[in-house]
Amino acid sequence: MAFFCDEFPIVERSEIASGIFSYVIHCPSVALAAKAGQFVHIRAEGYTLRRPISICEINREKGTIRIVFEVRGNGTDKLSQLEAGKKMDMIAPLGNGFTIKEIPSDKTVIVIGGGIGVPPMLGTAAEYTDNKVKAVLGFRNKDRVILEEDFKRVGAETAVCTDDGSYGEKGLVTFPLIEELERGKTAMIYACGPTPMLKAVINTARVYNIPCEVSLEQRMACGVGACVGCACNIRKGGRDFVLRVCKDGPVFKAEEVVL
Amino acid sequence: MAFFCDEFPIVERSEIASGIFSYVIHCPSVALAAKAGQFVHIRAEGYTLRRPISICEINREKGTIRIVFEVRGNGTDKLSQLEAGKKMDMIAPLGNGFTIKEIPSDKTVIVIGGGIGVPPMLGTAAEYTDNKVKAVLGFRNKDRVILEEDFKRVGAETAVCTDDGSYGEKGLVTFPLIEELERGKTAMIYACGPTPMLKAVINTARVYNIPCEVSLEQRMACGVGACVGCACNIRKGGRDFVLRVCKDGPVFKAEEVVL
Amino acid sequence: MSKDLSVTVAGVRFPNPVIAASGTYGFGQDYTDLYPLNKLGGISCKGTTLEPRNGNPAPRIAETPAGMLNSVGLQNPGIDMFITGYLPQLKKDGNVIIANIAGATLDDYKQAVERLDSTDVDMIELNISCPNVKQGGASWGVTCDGAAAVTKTVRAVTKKPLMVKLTPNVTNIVDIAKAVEAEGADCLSLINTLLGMRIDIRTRRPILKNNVGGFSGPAVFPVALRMVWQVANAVDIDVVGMGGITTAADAIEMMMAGAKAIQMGTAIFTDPYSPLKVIDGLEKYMEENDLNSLEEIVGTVQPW
Amino acid sequence: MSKDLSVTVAGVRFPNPVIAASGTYGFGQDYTDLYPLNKLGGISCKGTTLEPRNGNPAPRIAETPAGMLNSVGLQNPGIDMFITGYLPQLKKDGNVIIANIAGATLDDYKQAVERLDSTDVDMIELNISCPNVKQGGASWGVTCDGAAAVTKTVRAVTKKPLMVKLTPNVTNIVDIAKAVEAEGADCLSLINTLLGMRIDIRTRRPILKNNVGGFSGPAVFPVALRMVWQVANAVDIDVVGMGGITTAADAIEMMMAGAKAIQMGTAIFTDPYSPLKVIDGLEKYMEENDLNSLEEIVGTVQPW
Repeated sequence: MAFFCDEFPIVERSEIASGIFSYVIHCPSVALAAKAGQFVHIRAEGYTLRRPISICEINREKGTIRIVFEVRGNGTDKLSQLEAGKKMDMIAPLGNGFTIKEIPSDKTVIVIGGGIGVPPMLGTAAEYTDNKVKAVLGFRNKDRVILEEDFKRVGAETAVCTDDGSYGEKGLVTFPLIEELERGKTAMIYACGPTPMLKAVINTARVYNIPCEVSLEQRMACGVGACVGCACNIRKGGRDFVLRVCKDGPVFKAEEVVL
Repeated sequence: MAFFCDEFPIVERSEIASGIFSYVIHCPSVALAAKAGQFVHIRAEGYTLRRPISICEINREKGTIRIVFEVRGNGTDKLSQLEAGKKMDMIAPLGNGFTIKEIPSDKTVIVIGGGIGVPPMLGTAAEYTDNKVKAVLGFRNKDRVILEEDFKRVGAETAVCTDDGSYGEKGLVTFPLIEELERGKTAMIYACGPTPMLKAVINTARVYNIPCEVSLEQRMACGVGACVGCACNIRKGGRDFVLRVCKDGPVFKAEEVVL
Repeated sequence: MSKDLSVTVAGVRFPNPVIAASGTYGFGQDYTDLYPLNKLGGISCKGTTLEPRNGNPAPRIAETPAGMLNSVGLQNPGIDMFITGYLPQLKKDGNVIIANIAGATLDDYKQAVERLDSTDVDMIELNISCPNVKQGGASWGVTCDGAAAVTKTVRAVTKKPLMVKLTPNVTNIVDIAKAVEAEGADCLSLINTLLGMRIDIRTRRPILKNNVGGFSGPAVFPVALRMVWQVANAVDIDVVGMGGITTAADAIEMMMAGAKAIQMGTAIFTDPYSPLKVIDGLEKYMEENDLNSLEEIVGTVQPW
Repeated sequence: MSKDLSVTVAGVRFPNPVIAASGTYGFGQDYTDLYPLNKLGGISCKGTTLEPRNGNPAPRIAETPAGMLNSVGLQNPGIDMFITGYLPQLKKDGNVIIANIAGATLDDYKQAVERLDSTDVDMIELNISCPNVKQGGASWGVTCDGAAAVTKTVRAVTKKPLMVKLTPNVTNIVDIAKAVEAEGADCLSLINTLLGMRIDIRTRRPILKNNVGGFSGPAVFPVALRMVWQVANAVDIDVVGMGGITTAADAIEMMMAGAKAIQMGTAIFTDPYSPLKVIDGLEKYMEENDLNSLEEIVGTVQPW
């Protein structure tokens, strides 16, 4: 669970959709320690607060990680201007990550991503081999679709939905999710995305009684648990807790999350 | 007396001494309007206040100006990182500039610069042709000597002094100044440099009764006269005035300056 | 300009809500090489006193992270010179012309405002909070009694729309605002500068010759926004917001917090065109959000 | 480390003058992957109350130019858990351990401090100025009477070195400082956060669920420096300076203004190594200026 804070060289930068950037960063120590679902906390020059960005892929042999983020404001805009060869100042890896399980050979897991919640699901999908993963990815429209080929590359059977039907299925990720759950082969659900999507996934998982983990987002300061800024409400054993998204999460058991 | 505010392309950048940078900027409108002794007010990304930098040379044919500045803090450091091809955000030209006079053919003018006060004297020297200019340049030591060849290029007979004698004459600029004044051929003195040097020059000019103009420095905000931040004390006709270095100056008549 | 950006503050119509803040735009002559004064909704002129003043010794300027300090200290040519030397040109060149008046004594304020009352100045802003002059107003602005006394004195001698500028260097700005409102102020402007300091560690001297100075710039924006929100919710008169506004988004935040118009100052030093960029940004925002008037967003922030 | 960077505050020796500020360093466990706690001169622990508290709802964090807002609101495990669950490890890992105590009532403060008095905590910092909790201290810290009452109450029940943390959100911080000194505080720390706000113009809602929050970071440094200078010149007890300190130069400015030690907070979020960089910078400064003790520069700024 160790983390590092350093400047790591950028190996590759590309804009994979308008305003959405993919970076590959050479950081062997981080890659070795990282788990799917963890995040990195990046310093943007001129800004007080770092930007938490989930890890998209981990390549331990090459000693690299990949992150994918959307430009949402001046800070992420600044980050997106960093070119290959420059360095990225990161605290990483942070948070707990998804629980990867041994599952029976006839079972599968479902990874669900919505919008910019899609990237961390790629690394999660990659943890399972032998076509054990069904991926359901939701986007606003065709222009926002990212990483579909990457999910196929890691062996995930991938369904894409868009809100407006301009690509893949029209509608919410819950439709393909339910379709898949009805087949009765699902051992586990993993999800990351906007709150309404998470709520729908959590409810669906409850109905089908399938273990589910979700990754939460919250405005964050330190990223390491010190400032207690990124609070979330968690209910365990009938008791309410205020926990830290950065250190106690960002991944929580679906049944414990109070959204 | 018009000024402009725009981003102008950098044609050339070089470090002419350790931490001292020379930039040539393509800005025809500014070059056309500019006079020796005026300054430009440059925005440094991430900083609230612009940095006032005196104009070193003006090339109206090429539509360029040259500036030379020393890195003194984070803001000038940021400026010095701007590479050729990038743009410089300037308000320019600002201030009044030196008074260039018609002088008899047997007379000369003396330009005196100290340290980072040397650059504006180059443009001033260049206003006089036919070997009419004697330049006296003072620096801390050999490593800080700048622009000596440039003064010779524009036809100035150039004497260099260093505080420690590591280059040129050892000692203050007032020694060569007095030497030259003793020859009785001086029509005008121009000076820019640290306050102790200016005081010495002003006193010397008074003793020899030679017209003298000096360029002042002060911490500045707007640069155009609006904020009245860069005050200096001026005595005219027995009355005291608080004037603005940026708009009423930076050049003042030596006899009116209260340092 | 397809949209009407005008707002009305204390009965005075501003063609757009962007006003140059007092002390940052002189008397409106210094930026005319870049654009005409009438691009701005209004100008609050350099703080003016009954008699001319030379201000504080230099250095008067220091930089801070995302901000700056100034200790100019009310250098100004005096009210008579303002009226005869500057006001005619201002009226010709600009839109709403606001005189900013400071004083040491109640009588100073009274006399200066009396002289303005018969001019065609559009509005009077009372500076009761200049941090840089011992008796230049700060002592009035930090207590309810002091702020009320100046307002009352001035109210008695003018029918001009009266804007009182509040200092943020107080425990409870709402109380001061209410005291000023009760004495007949037509509107409030806030915040004046915070009080700050910087030290030159090489010389072990304060950078400012006045030791301390008024702190402004983007850095102070969150304090300004909070105070405007508090005050706008507590008074019935109009509020003009200022303090670190740099972008159209900042201006919109400030208006949503309750400001009917905004003043810009330090941002102009960084980018002289910033007021025009804010005006353009506001117009774009109106188009995108299908607004007929910017007043539709004033005070619309919904607290949790 | 050839230089001795130690300073003594209220009789307590700090191996170096850099203290992690309350609320930014938890209970000292969160940064140990990067460097051991004992690199810091001390740590002021997360604000602790008599009973555990859940704090305010999220979002609790917003960014501002060169700064940030927080509205954590004293989420903490309570004094008993602090004493049994955290203090032993803190004492083992760290140098000077400072408990930061907040409360709603005088009795809350009294009971919490009583329980601390018999522990081996090195120092107690009284938070009488948390801006985020209605009765979490701010109401005490903004008046001389309130600040004096808390100090007096706590002083009566402990012999531990007592540091009182002052809020900047007051008209006259010097009066508050003197009132606290008169009731037996051993030293003062300042400034706590200013009170700020940000609005999400898309949703027209405050970014913080608490609407307003504590404003910190480099932006506030000039206000902090000014107040430390004013207070240090007005009291006889030691002063610990904080508010936006990011670099060794900032720390030196703060010490020259009168601070015997400094606290760092927001800078740690931007760069977790910043406290170590400040310590290294201070040592380098001592070498370059041939100082035997950093106390040689404390309060040395010479006003104009």
